[in-house]
Amino acid sequence: MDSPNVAWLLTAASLVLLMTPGLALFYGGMSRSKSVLNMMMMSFSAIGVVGVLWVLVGFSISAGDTVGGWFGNPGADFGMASVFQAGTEATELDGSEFDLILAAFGATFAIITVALISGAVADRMKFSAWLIFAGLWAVLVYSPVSHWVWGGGFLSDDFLFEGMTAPQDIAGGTVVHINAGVAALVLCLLLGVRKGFGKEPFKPHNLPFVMLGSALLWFGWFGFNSGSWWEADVFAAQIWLNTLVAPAAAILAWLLVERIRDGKATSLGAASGVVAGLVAITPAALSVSPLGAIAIGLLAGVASALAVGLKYKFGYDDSLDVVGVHLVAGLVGTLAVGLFATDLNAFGDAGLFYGGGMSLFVSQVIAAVVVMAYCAVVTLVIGLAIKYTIGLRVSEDVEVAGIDLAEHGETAYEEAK
Amino acid sequence: MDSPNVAWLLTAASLVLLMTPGLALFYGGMSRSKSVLNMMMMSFSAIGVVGVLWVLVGFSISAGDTVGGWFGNPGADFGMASVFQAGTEATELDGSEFDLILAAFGATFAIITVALISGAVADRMKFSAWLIFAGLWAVLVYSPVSHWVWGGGFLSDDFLFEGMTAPQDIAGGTVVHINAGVAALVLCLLLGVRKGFGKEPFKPHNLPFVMLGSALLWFGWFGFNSGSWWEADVFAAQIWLNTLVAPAAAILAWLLVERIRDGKATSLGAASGVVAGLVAITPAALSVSPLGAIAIGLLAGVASALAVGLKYKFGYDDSLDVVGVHLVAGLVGTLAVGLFATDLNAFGDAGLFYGGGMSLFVSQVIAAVVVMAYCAVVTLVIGLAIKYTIGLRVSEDVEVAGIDLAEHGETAYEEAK
Amino acid sequence: MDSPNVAWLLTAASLVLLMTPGLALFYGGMSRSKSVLNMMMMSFSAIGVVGVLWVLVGFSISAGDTVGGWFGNPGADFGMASVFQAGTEATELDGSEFDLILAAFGATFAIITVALISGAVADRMKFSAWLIFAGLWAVLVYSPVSHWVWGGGFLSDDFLFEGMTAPQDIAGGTVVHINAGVAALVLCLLLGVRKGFGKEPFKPHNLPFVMLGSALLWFGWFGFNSGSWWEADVFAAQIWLNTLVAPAAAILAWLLVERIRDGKATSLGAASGVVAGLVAITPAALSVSPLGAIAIGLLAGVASALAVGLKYKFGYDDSLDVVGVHLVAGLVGTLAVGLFATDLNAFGDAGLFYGGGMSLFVSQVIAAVVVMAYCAVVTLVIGLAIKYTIGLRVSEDVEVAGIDLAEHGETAYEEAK
Amino acid sequence: MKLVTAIIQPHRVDEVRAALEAAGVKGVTVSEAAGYGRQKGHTEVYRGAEYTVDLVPKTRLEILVEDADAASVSEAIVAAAQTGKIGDGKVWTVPVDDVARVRTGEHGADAL
Amino acid sequence: MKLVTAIIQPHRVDEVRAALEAAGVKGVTVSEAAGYGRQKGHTEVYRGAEYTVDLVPKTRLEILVEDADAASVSEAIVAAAQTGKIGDGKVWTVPVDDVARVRTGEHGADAL
Amino acid sequence: MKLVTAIIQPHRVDEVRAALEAAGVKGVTVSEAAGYGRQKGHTEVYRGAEYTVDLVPKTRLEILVEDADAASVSEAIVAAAQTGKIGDGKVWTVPVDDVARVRTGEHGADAL
Ligand SMILES: Nc1ncnc2c1ncn2[C@@H]1O[C@H](COP(=O)(O)OP(=O)(O)O)[C@@H](O)[C@H]1O
Ligand SMILES: Nc1ncnc2c1ncn2[C@@H]1O[C@H](COP(=O)(O)OP(=O)(O)O)[C@@H](O)[C@H]1O
Ligand SMILES: Nc1ncnc2c1ncn2[C@@H]1O[C@H](COP(=O)(O)OP(=O)(O)O)[C@@H](O)[C@H]1O
Repeated sequence: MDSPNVAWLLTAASLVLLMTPGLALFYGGMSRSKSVLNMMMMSFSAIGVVGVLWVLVGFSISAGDTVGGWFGNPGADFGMASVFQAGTEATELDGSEFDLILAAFGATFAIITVALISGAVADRMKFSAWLIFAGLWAVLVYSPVSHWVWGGGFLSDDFLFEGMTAPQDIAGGTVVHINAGVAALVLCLLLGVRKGFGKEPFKPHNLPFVMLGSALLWFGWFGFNSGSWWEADVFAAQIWLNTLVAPAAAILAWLLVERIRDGKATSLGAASGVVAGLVAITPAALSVSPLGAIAIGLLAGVASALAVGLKYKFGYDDSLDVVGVHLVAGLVGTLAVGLFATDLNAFGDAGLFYGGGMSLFVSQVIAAVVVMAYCAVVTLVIGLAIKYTIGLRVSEDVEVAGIDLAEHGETAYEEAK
Repeated sequence: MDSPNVAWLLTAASLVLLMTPGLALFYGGMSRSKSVLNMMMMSFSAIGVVGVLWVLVGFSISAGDTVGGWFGNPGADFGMASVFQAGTEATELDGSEFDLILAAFGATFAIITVALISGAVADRMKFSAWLIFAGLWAVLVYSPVSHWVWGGGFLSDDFLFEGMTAPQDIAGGTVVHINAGVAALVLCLLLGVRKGFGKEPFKPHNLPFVMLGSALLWFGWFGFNSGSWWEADVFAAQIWLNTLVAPAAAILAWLLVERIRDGKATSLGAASGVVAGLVAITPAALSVSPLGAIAIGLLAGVASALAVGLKYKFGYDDSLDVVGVHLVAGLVGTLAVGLFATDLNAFGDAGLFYGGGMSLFVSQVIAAVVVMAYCAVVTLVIGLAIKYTIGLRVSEDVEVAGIDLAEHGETAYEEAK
Repeated sequence: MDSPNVAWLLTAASLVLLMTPGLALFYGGMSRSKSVLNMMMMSFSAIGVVGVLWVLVGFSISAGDTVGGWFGNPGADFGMASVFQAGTEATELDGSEFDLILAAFGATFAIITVALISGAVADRMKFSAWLIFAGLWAVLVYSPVSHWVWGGGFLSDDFLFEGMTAPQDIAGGTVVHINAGVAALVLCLLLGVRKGFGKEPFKPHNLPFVMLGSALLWFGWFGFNSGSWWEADVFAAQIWLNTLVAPAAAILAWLLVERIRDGKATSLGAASGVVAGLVAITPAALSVSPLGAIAIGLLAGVASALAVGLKYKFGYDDSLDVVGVHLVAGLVGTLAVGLFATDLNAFGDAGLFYGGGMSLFVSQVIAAVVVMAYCAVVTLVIGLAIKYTIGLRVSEDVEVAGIDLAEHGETAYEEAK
Repeated sequence: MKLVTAIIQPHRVDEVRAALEAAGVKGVTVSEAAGYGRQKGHTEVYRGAEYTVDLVPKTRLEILVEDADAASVSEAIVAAAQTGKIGDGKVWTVPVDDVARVRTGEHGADAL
Repeated sequence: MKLVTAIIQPHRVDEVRAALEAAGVKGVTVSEAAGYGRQKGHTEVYRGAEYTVDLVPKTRLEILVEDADAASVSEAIVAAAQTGKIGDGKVWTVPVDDVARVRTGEHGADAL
Repeated sequence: MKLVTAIIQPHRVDEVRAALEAAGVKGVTVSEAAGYGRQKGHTEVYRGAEYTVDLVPKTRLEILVEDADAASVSEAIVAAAQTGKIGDGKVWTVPVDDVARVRTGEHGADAL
């Protein structure tokens, strides 16, 4: 890999790592003050657990020699030994370097995807259960699915899409957002609703944290999306611009929905709009024009603003709206590629509105459905296994008194003395 | 544009976008707890409104074919269609790429400039009035003025400065800071003072936020200033170094003024010193040596530390000191270029202290005055138009109870329950 | 220096500057609410004092022509005049550029090292005494020691290690962390313990700040470590990856120690684990493989988690655990290089576990001991000089009422009104 | 008139409010408090050292009532706040000489 | 001696303090409270669902006075805190057996 | 029964608590307050303009005691909270008609 690209990817990887603490703040601010630490700890511990596991086996499962398209051989590069050796032995710039920075870059994606799920289980999941879940899910769900989409596996044109239009997903609409959103839904269904759900509002205890968190996510997301192109060129610039304007449009859309429906445009809405716009543009940023990005941002803002209320209707306690934002906007973005992909698109195929017909749209739907199905089943199995062994949920007393004190022996804030 | 420069500009643009949420935190921390969300929402909504408008027409007004030096043709590149097409069709690295990343970079400047103004109108401006103001000002003031200075328009040597020493303004002393500072002054005069102004201190509700906000601004400002050179070379390094030491010196200067005048050096002073130093070095960073940067930082720190008290004397409620910091330090920096510009300067002309005579200084004054005059007039027109249609200001009841609740239906912090 | 490397170093330097405000937040959150501003001001003022001094003489002492290996001639490049001139006069990319961006990069290291010390003196050091200490220590301790290790001075193979295995310290295990840790120990011994030490817990007043601070440190540390290689290539990628996984492992180690010893894994532990892992990998990141980095992270996490309790045993009030984290993990990392350095290592020599024998380990020990001895003596002299002139410590009344109000005339948080 | 003051568990506030409304009480003043008593606090570990936090958060309710209602209001609070666990709190009654409504300047029972 | 307690609108504190000073009162203890009453709270919308927040922030003032001053102090507070809007608050007076000044151990009127 | 209320300096709470325990008091309710009085506040400078902050943070303790213990508890608090500096605070005693323990519904001295 060329030095300029390495320069950009070192930056991009740093940016993506920052997203997980940014998410911790975004989710933590939305929690109640008695459970903010636990919420943040789910993200921080994901960095610990998934970071180490990625080096040990995750990278190999994701990028190693494919085993029938299903997953990379976990033994192929245990401990990243060969990618490390190949890289450091090279005396000049060649392909081997490519691997080491990209292997590192990949770790940050695995981490944030796992952390995203935690928003659905606020206030009530045992910390030990979370740690186990995080590790198993990273290895059994994230790593193989990333292999399918980015590792030349099942969802590439060597396998399922052979002879079909290949789906377009530059930065992980399926692998990251739909995947995390489905896992969140399954896990919160297994956990059950919090005491007071639907009666008390469980309002965010610190909205400036939520806003700052959303800003750190956005900042990091430039690395996430533009870094996924692996080169610092005009296409990275295109992705960057789309990653700016889609969330900008989604803020406006979300605030407009609130203004019309509730009479007031909220700061929580603005912060949520940022994330919804970012999620939706994630698969689409290389496929669409800036105007297409605005359209996708508007769609995602409206869709997610309406979707976050569904949990009250259907009675699943998706506490911080992982389903409403990541699954819904992830689907909006993934499907919108099938409509808005331009014919100037680096991937090749155009979408319906740019004369490409329905075939790209169909491929996008198939990719989304496959990931949803696999994720739902495996997450359910992992969740049930934990539920019936060590248990998923803290006691009601702990929930009422606050999970921070019971699980971490701390309170987030200390009064002046 | 070369790949290394793209690598740097992708980073720089990301850094500049982070400045606006950084500003939201800086301003938000300085607000009272009952109006912090509204303050932050003015920045977040500026990203939404200005981000989308930049793609639609702002970029074209700023960088499109000039209409008599006054502004770029807004129809020339509506929706950034041609810059996008030119970029993505290029099969090899050529000039077209240059445009797409720089067009994106430009959006972040438009956004932060608008957001800067909001500090003057804390606690009392209708959110709907702000949204309209932000959009109109971005299109009618920011975009044309940026065309004059950076788009080869009125303030370039093709027009007003033909045959004269061209003014030097690497990153926007005039376009960004003087511009925003004047707009802030006009707008707060139109709005009138807050209930209690001059009697109550309206103290910052969260000084750690203010400090963190100033730090995020500084961090982003490296992208703002160094990115404005468009190349990752020794001049970018020079700019970077000056962007480090000018604020460092300004912190010391501000604290010293406070120590002498008030007996105590405050954290609010340190954070304000950071921003004053950054503002002052913005036009000067490519023109001066590190020692020149220290001198400018010291001057700006002293000038702004003294200037923030003027509002009490003259009775304008520049709530969070946009005039005292951005206008005053912006003028200090813009004029100081005429004195401290070295003869090693990439722009060419030296200032008074380096044997260049008065001509550069005169040009700096002219550029500043032209921008101030245009901005004052157009901002006044926009402000009056809003005042006499939907109104600029919330009711006194809302101001007393807190604008967050009335305009956004939220309170920033929720007590433990 | 090549443009891609400049692109990366502009980014890296920005990242490192962000570390100091990140540290301010990390330390500030751990303070009590009545002293958070003073704690943050020690970091912010370090940027001011050390930033300016670095330009004036620090850079020259660190990188100027050596005076017998002891320090660079402070007059050699006063005000960075020659590095600035050489850089900006160059018409093409050559060695001179190299200097300007690296000189700037170096400033950020000097700043953060000084700021690190402040964690040991929370709640009780006069602000004026701190300012003087910061300046003297930067010039008399940091600058010469950095000359020894990175400027071809005393600890290079031109002097002490002539004919021996050169010690390996890519990013400052000795210069930064052991150095700051020893200074912290000396200074907190001179200051004495706080009223209530050992009886009251002095709990962190805002743990989300601590976590966010640790995250900003981590983010910045990628620039710190990977930037120290000066090139954007596979070795920078190796450093990056190790800077990810060592702290990831250290989080797990610290939480495990807490879980076993105290029954609960805390968020303060996770944030501290991040820092311990980062400190330990700082000297080692270019020497070890990802598996080696995991091992070092685990060792550092365990060692520091145990070490932070020692202050209660030995009665030194290392308020925010600078000794327990920076000195201890700095030693762990520095010595671990002697064990885990691989034979694929860009420095050349392998450690004990990779067939290199004991010689590298011995050199690592010597380098650590020399730095510790010099730092202890000179810090003691500076500290005593201040103690017996203007005094180091505020009065007990001030300590009880809160140092923020007495020294800065401010309180961090303002209640709603 | 009487002033009934109750120190209760924070999570029983809604139940007590409902009971007071049922009892015809029209206004209540609420504030935060903390208490020591038979109820033990919790231990926290900080940097490996253990500390006991023995102040437990409580909520204080103050209700002005006519003399005749004091006993029944007090009973209503006890009934609604009771969980049977140590730390449920106290309710006490104090004689009041006079009450005024700020808005109107009315005194006595009219001011309630 | 008497203890006069006032629950008032937070934004009237400065006016009341001035009135108390004018009335010769030398000390006041202030704390935060919240109240239910005739005054309605506000509704907030969260994620599309509406919730009523019916606790309204208030400030509590406590003033120890000699028996003879109780009525006039109470009137002074009412006069200064009044805005005429619902929610202006209450002022009540309670008998006090004894007061001590901590600094000196003085009792009774000397302790005020 | 009596209610002893003390307004003291926040940093004397631990000493007072110890004294109360020594005096056999089993429970205390604590809350935050702030006071004006002889003690002057401090001045803060904001943006070059000076403002006086004259509310000083205090801690309020409330202790229900049997009639016979009121005087001694009050004295114990005065002794433990005293630093001799202006601003040490006040302790006052109010008659109480009745006390109930929420957990059990007990009344009177049994409820303490
Ligand atoms: N003597 C007292 N005076 C004032 N408040 C008391 C007294 N005793 C208890 N309290 C308050 O009542 C609360 C509950 O008391 P506690 O003794 O823990 O339980 P219980 O009332 O169930 O026996 C305490 O936290 C404290 O706030
Ligand atoms: N019976 C009561 N006991 C204690 N406090 C009361 C009572 N009634 C009202 N309050 C307090 O007085 C405040 C104002 O009362 P409210 O009924 O809203 O208005 P108004 O007094 O103007 O009729 C309430 O918020 C509450 O704090
Ligand atoms: N008349 C009063 N009524 C209620 N509280 C009072 C009164 N006078 C003083 N206080 C409280 O006691 C505190 C100490 O009073 P102050 O006059 O400052 O000192 P001292 O009691 O030592 O003379 C005040 O801050 C206030 O909270």
